[in-house]
Amino acid sequence: MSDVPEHGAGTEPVRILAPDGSPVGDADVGLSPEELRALLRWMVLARRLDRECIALQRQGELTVYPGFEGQEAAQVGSAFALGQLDFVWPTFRELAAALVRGVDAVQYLQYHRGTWHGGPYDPRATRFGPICIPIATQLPHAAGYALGQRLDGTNAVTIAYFGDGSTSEGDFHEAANLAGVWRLPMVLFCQNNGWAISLPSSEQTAGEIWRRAEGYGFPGVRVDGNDVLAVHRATERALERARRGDGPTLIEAMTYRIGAHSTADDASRYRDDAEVEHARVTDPIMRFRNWLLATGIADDRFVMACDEEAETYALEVRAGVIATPAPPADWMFDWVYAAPPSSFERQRAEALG
Amino acid sequence: MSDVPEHGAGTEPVRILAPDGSPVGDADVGLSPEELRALLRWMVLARRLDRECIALQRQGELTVYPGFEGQEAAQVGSAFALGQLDFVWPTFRELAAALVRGVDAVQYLQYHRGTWHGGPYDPRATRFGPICIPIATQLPHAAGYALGQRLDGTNAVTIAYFGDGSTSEGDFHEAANLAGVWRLPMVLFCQNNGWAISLPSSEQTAGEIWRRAEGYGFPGVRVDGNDVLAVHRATERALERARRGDGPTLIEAMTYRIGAHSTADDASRYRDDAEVEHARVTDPIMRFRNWLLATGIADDRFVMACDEEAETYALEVRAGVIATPAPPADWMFDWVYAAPPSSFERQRAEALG
Amino acid sequence: MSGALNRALYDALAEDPRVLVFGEDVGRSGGVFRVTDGLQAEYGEARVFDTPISEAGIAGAAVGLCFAGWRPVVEMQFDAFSYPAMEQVVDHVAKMRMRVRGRVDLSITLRIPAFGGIKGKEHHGESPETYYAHTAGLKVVAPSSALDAYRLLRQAIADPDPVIVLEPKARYWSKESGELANDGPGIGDARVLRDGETVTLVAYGAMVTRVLDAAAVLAEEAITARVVDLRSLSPLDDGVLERCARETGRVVVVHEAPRSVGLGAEVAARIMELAFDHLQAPVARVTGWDTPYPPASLEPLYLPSVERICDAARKVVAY
Amino acid sequence: MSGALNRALYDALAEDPRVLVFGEDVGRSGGVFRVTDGLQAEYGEARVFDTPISEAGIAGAAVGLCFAGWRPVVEMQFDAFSYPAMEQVVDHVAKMRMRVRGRVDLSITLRIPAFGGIKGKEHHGESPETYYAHTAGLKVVAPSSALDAYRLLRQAIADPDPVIVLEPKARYWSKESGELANDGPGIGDARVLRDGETVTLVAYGAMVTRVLDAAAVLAEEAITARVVDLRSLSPLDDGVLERCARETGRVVVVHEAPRSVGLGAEVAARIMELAFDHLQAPVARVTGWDTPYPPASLEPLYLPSVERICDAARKVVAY
Ligand SMILES: Cc1ncc(C[n+]2csc(CCOP(=O)(O)OP(=O)(O)O)c2C)c(N)n1
Ligand SMILES: Cc1ncc(C[n+]2csc(CCOP(=O)(O)OP(=O)(O)O)c2C)c(N)n1
Ligand SMILES: [Mg+2]
Ligand SMILES: [Mg+2]
Repeated sequence: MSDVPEHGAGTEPVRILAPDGSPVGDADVGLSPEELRALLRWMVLARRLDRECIALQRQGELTVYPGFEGQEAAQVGSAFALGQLDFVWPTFRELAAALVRGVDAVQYLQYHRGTWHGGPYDPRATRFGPICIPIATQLPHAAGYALGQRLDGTNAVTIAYFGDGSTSEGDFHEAANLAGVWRLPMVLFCQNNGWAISLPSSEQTAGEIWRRAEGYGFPGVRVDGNDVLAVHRATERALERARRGDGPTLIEAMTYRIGAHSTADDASRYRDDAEVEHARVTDPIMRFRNWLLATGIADDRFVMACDEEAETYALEVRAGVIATPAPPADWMFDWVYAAPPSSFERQRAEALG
Repeated sequence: MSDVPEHGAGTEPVRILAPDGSPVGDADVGLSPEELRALLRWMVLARRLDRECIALQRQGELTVYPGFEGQEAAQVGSAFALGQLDFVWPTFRELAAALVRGVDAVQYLQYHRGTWHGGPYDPRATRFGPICIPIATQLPHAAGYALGQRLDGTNAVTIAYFGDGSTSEGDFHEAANLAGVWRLPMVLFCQNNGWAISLPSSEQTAGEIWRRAEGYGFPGVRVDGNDVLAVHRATERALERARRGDGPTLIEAMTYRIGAHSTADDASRYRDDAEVEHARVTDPIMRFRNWLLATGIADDRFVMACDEEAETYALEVRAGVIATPAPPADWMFDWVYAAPPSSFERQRAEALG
Repeated sequence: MSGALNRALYDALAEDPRVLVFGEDVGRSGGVFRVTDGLQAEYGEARVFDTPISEAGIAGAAVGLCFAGWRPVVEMQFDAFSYPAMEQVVDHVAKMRMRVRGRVDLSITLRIPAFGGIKGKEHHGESPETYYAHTAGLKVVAPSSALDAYRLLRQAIADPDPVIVLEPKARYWSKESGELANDGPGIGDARVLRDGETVTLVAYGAMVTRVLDAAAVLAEEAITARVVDLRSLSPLDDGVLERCARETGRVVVVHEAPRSVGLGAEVAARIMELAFDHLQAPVARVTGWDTPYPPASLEPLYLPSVERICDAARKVVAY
Repeated sequence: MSGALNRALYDALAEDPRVLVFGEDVGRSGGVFRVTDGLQAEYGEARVFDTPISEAGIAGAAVGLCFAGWRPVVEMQFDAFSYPAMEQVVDHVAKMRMRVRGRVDLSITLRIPAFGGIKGKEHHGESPETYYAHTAGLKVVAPSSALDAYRLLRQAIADPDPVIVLEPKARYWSKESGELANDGPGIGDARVLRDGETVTLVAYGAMVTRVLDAAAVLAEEAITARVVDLRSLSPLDDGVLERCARETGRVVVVHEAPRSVGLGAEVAARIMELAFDHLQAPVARVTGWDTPYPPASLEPLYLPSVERICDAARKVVAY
């Protein structure tokens, strides 16, 4: 394991930009000015959409919605590093990553509207897997997919997202071990947002998540998940490593869940507001915007244009969501079997009259 | 983690006696001459019994039997270190550890005779849990038991045995994580015998098993599992650490499965005889006997007495096993429920006529 | 019902110092359905505690705790999230007592918010009772009212055998009054909630309310429906099933789970065994379809409706 | 039967380059029941490979492989060792196709050596069919003969939907001759193996032989028993069940699994629905008891015996 990505001493995550946006590491991550601006644009769009979704939920247009405010850099920085053919296996909180992958937000939000299950968009066309609720179960899917890609001789990489809480599940472990022993072209991307519903990560595990990798025989790295440049570079290195045939990397992106677990959750029951206020200081968007402005890569006009675009976009998505009709009743039966048994067809007739 | 047990560089396991029995480390592990001789005696007894069991199986007196030849030091060295109140959660291959704990071999072998399931002896009285077949599932039991012991304010420690193959199961991971985050008084004792049925450990995982511990926030150590002194010392340190309230330790004892996976398995299908021959060189009994004789702690007479005792013992157990009757038919119903429902009792009547 | 369950846990913790309550988010936050609200504050972190997200691990830990003489009450956060623990439940929780020949009681209570009807997301509306009721060594109950929730949970905790408590999510916020008490019908006992002579409607969990509604509709058509709340899914109450089948000669069984190999099949098969000569019509099953639980907007089509229940009853009566 | 299954895998691997075979000890060693013997040597380590001991992981990997366009054929080493994969099977294998609205076929074959009768140790004699047959989205088959094992496995692999193949361990070493062919009855089709007019005996897996033996005994008493081999446990063959129930008016269903909420309950309930007016007696169930699978020496008492089957048939006939 000669090419273990660098990482800070002890628990210090790798960082390129300090919370105030001043560079503390090599900020040249190989992105063009356009691409750097695109990172900001995606983060702004994603945050605005996230807030719109919470509003939509409050207005009864969505069912329970899990916000991701605070995690924009982790999702956008990593998803932006992916190649066209790379494939994402998300949890239920990766809407920002989905947008970067080109998943249509209105289609995605059918899931939160309760009009379809976790795969309303086309996962194969978008190369973004179905929304996955049972914790950590997407990780074995990712391992299998990565194996399948390698068997086909592609050099596409598979990335699986998961939370800090997910690392306690057996499926995380089994998938990580398969990834290691089969040297799969795979990135295990953990968003450690400090919480799993009401459990702080300190009570989730006594270890550091990035350190788990060594036990599976591949490198791990802890990165500042609110530093979009650091996240992007770590992901890109992991992708390169995988493409070279050197196997998986575990990335632990240290971020923070600013909001409650979901719109159904009241975080004040279990955590201090002070902690949240403190976390706002490390806000990923502010940090990156400051740097872009300071370096001159973006100007105020660009920043404003982003905000405006985000506004329009959010309203468009809102309209689309509200217009999403209930699915036809037949769909409950249409997609269960590719080759439906005749008894199943009789039941369909009974149900649909 | 200041008191991480020492371990060799890279993959070199901690060792006290070289394969020829010459000391390469501090051989004073705090055992009296009687105790040191007892270690040899248990190993000799266990091996002789193991061979008797294989014979009994060939003669149709036992069903499938999983031998443990080659693993005597790992089991005896660790079990011998336990205190009276410590509790063992075994797999299906820890007959040697069971003997050391005082489990009656004839009772234990009811399991392999097919006259009862994995708990024919009294697990609470012997402080030796039921034989466990579903791989790694005993580890969460051990974690729960350790928690219960701590809640009761005892300073008893819980030890769980498992194989290299077991470390790929989700249950291993979930239990290890619980042990770490709850700082449980627990020892996770892995016998890495090189194989899981036909899968060599190199294809089971790309990592080193002892290194997994760090990811759970507790120390791991790799020890020469054929060196009974090294095993004993590592176990004792782990027990002390647990008793101090400092939490779990993962011990990886490097040993070798000399025989096939079980009497139903033909190892020649998947492994070279040469490998087995090579492994015999590191035989745990020969090694320790050489050292005992060289240091004068034991003499030839003692060695002979052990062999003779083992012979008598094996024949006694054989007689006991053969005399074990089939259980009464009622037992199929007697132990299912403590408070059996009336419909269940009606079924019993139907079954027993 | 959430309050009654909370009260049951509160009282069980008070009465028996060996009772422990644990699971995901049950401690500080008080559970996603508030069932464990305030328990940690009252009984401390040693007896009421949060666990990592490790369903198999915590079900397995419960087994170990039984060996150490504790009485674990474990929450699985949602129906579908009990499946990761299936190996522990089927291979150990259910079989351990037999394995060790009764030397250890597996006094585990596994609470699972179950069934649908709350327009939940995928994996939040499952009816897992078949898996558990088929597994020998377990007992399975499903209350339909606050009073029953209280006493069944108390009885489950007191029971020396492992009991799966399927709590109908759709009833958590039901407003019900009345004293909570620990006596009355036990595990294994069904209850007749409404008398009637023409047909027996059998249900459990949230479907009980729906069946009562159906009985009210049928009453207007001069069909007097007897309503049986099973309460206990394993063991089933053969006595009540036999008596009602004999007396009414017509039975409709209702559940949310898919029909095939659902609990309704067992009820139908037993009734045939116990009361064949008295049956005037085949036992009818009104159930969820043999499909995965659908998205929220199709939920009404999936769940047995009052209309579907009434139709089935009418058909059975007209048979 | 082991040879026929081996042949089926061999032929499927030859015919479709997207077929993969994997599981614990299926590669180099050829499987604990020799079902995968020689496949790795023939098709290479890329297509036939050993996995770590990770049932959930490999069931989940199969799901991912389907997204990449492969057809995984996965072995679970024994019945009880399929339970660790239950979450993946119930939450994903069964539901994924619906979730993604048919854009991906879950063309997974899950082979499980199942049922008892080999004097195995604990956890080696389980009958898990209820768990799978109740799970919407899966198909479940259980062959009883070498020929059927060959064709059902071939059909399972070719099927675009996930199919659980429960292979009766007790029949692995059966000596049977005859051509193996891929045509004939498919998934969903039951077969009448012996004609008879007095009573229908329904079974599957290893119990089919036993039921045929029972039919031979009954024949000497002038009871002509028709024998139905279900073959497909989900979907069930309603047509054959209905016809046989109507024609013989008396039915005994036999399985090894515990009785409560066993497949026999579903068969009984359906027959009541499909042929109520023709039934001369309640459908009888001869099954394993509602206990964990017992130790080897009590196995004969647990498994339905020819005697128990005959007794049930006689009672049904005399009803
Ligand atoms: C198997 C399973 N158990 C429990 C849950 C309930 N649950 C939903 S989200 C969640 C917390 C997840 O925490 P983490 O992995 O850190 O992700 P985050 O919510 O922080 O994004 C839990 C316990 C579930 N979805 N699946
Ligand atoms: C959950 C589960 N899966 C598969 C098996 C079948 N099996 C029995 S022993 C074994 C290998 C175990 O290997 P290891 O943990 O290294 O222990 P060893 O046999 O070497 O002592 C397997 C796969 C099982 N018993 N349980
Ligand atoms: Mg989290
Ligand atoms: Mg091993």
